Amino acid sequence: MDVAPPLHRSLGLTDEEFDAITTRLGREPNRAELAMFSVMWSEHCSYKSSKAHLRTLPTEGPQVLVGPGEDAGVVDLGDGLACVFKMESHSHPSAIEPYQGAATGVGGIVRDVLSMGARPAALLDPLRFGPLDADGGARNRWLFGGVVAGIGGYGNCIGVPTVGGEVKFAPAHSANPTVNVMCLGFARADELLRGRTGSDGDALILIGAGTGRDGIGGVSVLASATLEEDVLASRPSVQIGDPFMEKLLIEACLELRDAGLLAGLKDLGGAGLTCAVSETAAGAGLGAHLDLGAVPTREPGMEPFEILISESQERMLAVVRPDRVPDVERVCARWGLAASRVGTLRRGQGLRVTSAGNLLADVPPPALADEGPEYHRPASRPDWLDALREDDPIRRPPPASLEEAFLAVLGSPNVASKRWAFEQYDQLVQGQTLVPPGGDAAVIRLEGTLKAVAVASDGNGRYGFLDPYLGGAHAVAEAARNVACTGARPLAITNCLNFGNPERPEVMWQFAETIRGIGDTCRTLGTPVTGGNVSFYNESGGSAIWPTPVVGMLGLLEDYRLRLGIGFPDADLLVYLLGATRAELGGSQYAETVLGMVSGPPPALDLDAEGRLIDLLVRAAGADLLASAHDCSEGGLAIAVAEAAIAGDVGVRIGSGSTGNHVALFSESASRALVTAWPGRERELQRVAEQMGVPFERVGITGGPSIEFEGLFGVSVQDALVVYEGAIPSLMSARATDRG
Amino acid sequence: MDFGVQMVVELKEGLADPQSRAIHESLPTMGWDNVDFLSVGKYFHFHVDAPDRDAAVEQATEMAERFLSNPVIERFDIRDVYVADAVPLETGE
Amino acid sequence: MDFGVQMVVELKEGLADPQSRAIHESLPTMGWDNVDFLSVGKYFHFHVDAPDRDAAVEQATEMAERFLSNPVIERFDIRDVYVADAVPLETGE
Amino acid sequence: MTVRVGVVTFPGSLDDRDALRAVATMGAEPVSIWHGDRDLGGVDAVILPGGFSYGDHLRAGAIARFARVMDAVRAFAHDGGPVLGVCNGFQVLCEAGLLPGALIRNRSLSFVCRWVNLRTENPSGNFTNWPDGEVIQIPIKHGEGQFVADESTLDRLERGGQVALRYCSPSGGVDDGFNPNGAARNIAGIRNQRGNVVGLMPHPEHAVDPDLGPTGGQAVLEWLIASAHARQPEHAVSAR
Ligand SMILES: Nc1ncnc2c1ncn2[C@@H]1O[C@H](COP(=O)(O)OP(=O)(O)O)[C@@H](O)[C@H]1O
Ligand SMILES: [Mg+2]
Repeated sequence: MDVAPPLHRSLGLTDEEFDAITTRLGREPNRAELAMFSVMWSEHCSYKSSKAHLRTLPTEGPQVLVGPGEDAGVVDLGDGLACVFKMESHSHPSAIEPYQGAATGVGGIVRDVLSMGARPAALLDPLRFGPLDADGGARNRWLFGGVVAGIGGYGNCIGVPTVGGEVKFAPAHSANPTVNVMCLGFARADELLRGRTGSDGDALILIGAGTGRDGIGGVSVLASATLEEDVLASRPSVQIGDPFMEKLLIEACLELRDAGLLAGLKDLGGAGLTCAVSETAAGAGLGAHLDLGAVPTREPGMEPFEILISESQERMLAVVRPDRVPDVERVCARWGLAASRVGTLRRGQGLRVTSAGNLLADVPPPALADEGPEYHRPASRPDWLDALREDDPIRRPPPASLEEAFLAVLGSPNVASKRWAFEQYDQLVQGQTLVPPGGDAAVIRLEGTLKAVAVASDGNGRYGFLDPYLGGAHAVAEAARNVACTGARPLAITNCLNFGNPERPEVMWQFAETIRGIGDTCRTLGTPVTGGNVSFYNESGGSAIWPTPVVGMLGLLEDYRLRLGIGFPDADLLVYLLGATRAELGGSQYAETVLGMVSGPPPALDLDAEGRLIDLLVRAAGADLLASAHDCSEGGLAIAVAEAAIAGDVGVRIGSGSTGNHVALFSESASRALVTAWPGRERELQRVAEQMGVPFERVGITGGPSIEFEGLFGVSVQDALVVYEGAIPSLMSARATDRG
Repeated sequence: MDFGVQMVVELKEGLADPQSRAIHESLPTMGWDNVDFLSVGKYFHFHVDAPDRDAAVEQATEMAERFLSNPVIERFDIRDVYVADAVPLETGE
Repeated sequence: MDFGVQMVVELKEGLADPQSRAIHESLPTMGWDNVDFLSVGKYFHFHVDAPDRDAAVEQATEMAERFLSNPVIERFDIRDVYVADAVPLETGE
Repeated sequence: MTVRVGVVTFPGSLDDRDALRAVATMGAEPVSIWHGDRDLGGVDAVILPGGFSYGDHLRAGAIARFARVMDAVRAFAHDGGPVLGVCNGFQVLCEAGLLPGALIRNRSLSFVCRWVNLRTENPSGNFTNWPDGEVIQIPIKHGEGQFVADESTLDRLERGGQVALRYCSPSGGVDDGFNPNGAARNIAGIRNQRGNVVGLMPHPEHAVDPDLGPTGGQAVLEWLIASAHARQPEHAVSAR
């Protein structure tokens, strides 16, 4: 026996998986083959614990051009235009080297979008950290500061604007921050590329950076082992990003696309060449020959298995008709990029890897790419949940001072302005950002048309913790609502599911429930899932992060001139609250900030009501009835009112009618939006709302220097601004400078 | 007593080093085609008030490990520790 | 012959140096309140193929003046020039 | 005759396409120029755009200034041709010695992207088509935008009316509270003595389209285009 069982185990393969490989090959795998299987059958690449659940998600709709399975999903924007988008996690490397971890996360997601043949057009960065001020705050500040700098450092340098994201803080994320990045890009539908294409004889050309030892074992070690004290042992798994090289790759690949030189394009991410080549061959229904001697290496003396699974950044694999190879080389040379013919697609054989003429591996591509294991892991509802949900903050007495409670919630890091982060990002490059970060959703114009897309990311950790089904459902609903508040029609989602160790039944239950919530909501709202990413093992010492589904929603505006902002644009506009407010404080920001509780049942979600609200927003915006719209979510009506006043620098007077107490102010009932109507269009708005069955209430009128809740309290817009804008900068000013 | 410390922090061997590569690769266009290796790092120079030389080295090492470098990707090297009281700050040029 | 060169580039005295200041100022929060001076610069290490030591120094100086430093804001200091053929690349640690 | 404005693309240039688009918006003909070109293709004005040329490794602009096209840019500038360097382009002009001073890391040590108020300066009125004392809005986005020079150079810039833009309050007051990067004397942009070479940290190409925000960049591009226009043969003759 040339491979002893301990080797496969130390590579993260179980005995059963090893046996399955042996059966599939009809012999035991050799060393190189074992390395290939270990990365391709890792959780990260094979989705072995999650795919049974992911399969239940709705993925189809007339707007979906490419669903899950390719490098990124693609949605039809009409008029022959398409949007490619995808979200991914880079939490594990970011926990030990925040700058480079986040930076290389951006690099990876951008290449996913590029590999579909689209020009990357915008980035979003949903982030979760531990609290900035509590014990351990110094490390959390170091992580937050480093991650933001890394996202900016990479995104700013490749000329892709960062237009949105989230930053939320919770103790459950102290040991394990969550760093997700989302990219979207545009292409004409007829110029889209597929990774999984190619014909017999096509050349495989490796473009970009040299292959080094970095990221060896990164996939199987980093993504399937829990972060423990011994983080230093995982050193080589953090990589150094080279955004300059990435920019050249973007331009070169788009030039190759425009010149019609590509039969296919694939990014090299997790599992490196092994993944790119096996997926390309399997997708084309062919075999392939891969010559490791032709791969430019960064260091001398690399072993074959290292070249096979290296995750060196900034590389792409192009599938090219043999007669086009010289043209491809010429374009790459012009951009100063290496282009090496490393292999060929071949009919009727496996993936045959050679080096200096020796056959090192011979594996059927589908065995690597498609036939990974699938687990139905046990799931069970955690027993601690009931007690937690029983303890409903609604039963607590009102706060001593509503004004103080209001200012505390407004200045809580979850609610407060994230300007500290997004000012470190280039939001404007490419010249299409109609609505930059700070609104409900970013709006990006499609150059040369009246169309624009709106995009938002959402996910409420407390809700997911207290009720994972609702956590998933609310993530979709809130993202859709955010998009609709710009006037855009929600089209489809991508997502990133961040969880603890799936081998623990309670984590698996959280995961399954979350997926159920996402699926139900996507079905009702007609927004299919086009792709995403699962990040497990976000836990240390047996304590996991909160179940953290993050949803990236894409919407379409047919005429960007009718887009809405969140700010009150003027005085003397009537303010309406659309949707019904219930007595729901469970899991609210108010309960966390003012009462110090994360408990109770999260707000209910009536999916049909949500759908009606979204339809109303889109219709009212399209008919130019609305002057502004802002969704009501974290912090409730009080915070929505404050944010709209601050954003517009216009005060507001909210009548005492239905906002007379803390519940009305801070309830986080779903499916609500705060809107203003253009003068003279109020009746029409009311008529449409009635007709569409959306409850509404006139709650106030804009104008004056302050935010007045009649009969309760008033705060000047300026004072509110100082609290809202000042919170995070003041916490971060205590930050020790990032290392060096 | 004041001890001067000079320290160099560089990326670990084996990691991609885009900065050094970009600078190295641009040299030939400026007429320097005879440079066969180039690496850029950070240089720290500081003065520590410590009871003795050993204490100064110990603190410098701790500062490097905990703050001035990230051992996940970088290595450091203390190049010099000297009695600073007598030496002017500009050791350069 | 291959000559190794080690060079330090720092901001000129008198120029505000935000990076050095920020690092210096955050040291007390980490418990090091006995550092009374700190400056960060860039460290270059490269190998030049030159006929002799003088030629190596001359080229290194030219590289520093024209490219590796910006004389408007920076000063450089060649710390070491050595015969590199015999010395391994890892001078660190 | 329409003015042809060349925009140089270095490896790592990012706002080159935005500059080309802005030139077209302003009614001139945009012409793309490659860093490896030996000549400027007969353009009437040149923009060195924003971005991270060569990754901004070593120092922003340090490698780009050695690009082949820079010989032609230098000759064009010496000949009086209008040259506008934006952000990274400004950094390249300083590194190339076409403008004095240097741009170092922001005082905050962080990249900053925001709209700022800028006061235009042309105290002597010597620099045709550049307004004096107007407050305009243009966004900045840079990590190394802190303009520095020694005191005598700064004094010389002031005396020669070579400060083109300063960060200011909404009403035009120059004080440190409105200085986003620590720049000496709130300087956001300067010109050479002759006034034909201008370097700015703010991005005028991102402030010409009313859909995207204020249009303070139009004044800058109008200066560039008008300067180019005045040099075209028929005008040059009549100007003499
Ligand atoms: N890390 C970030 N990067 C970019 N933009 C961010 C980031 N965090 C928050 N934002 C922006 O700040 C605004 C408010 O964020 P958030 O409170 O999460 O919005 P909402 O509650 O409407 O989902 C949004 O426009 C969002 O895109
Ligand atoms: Mg919102």
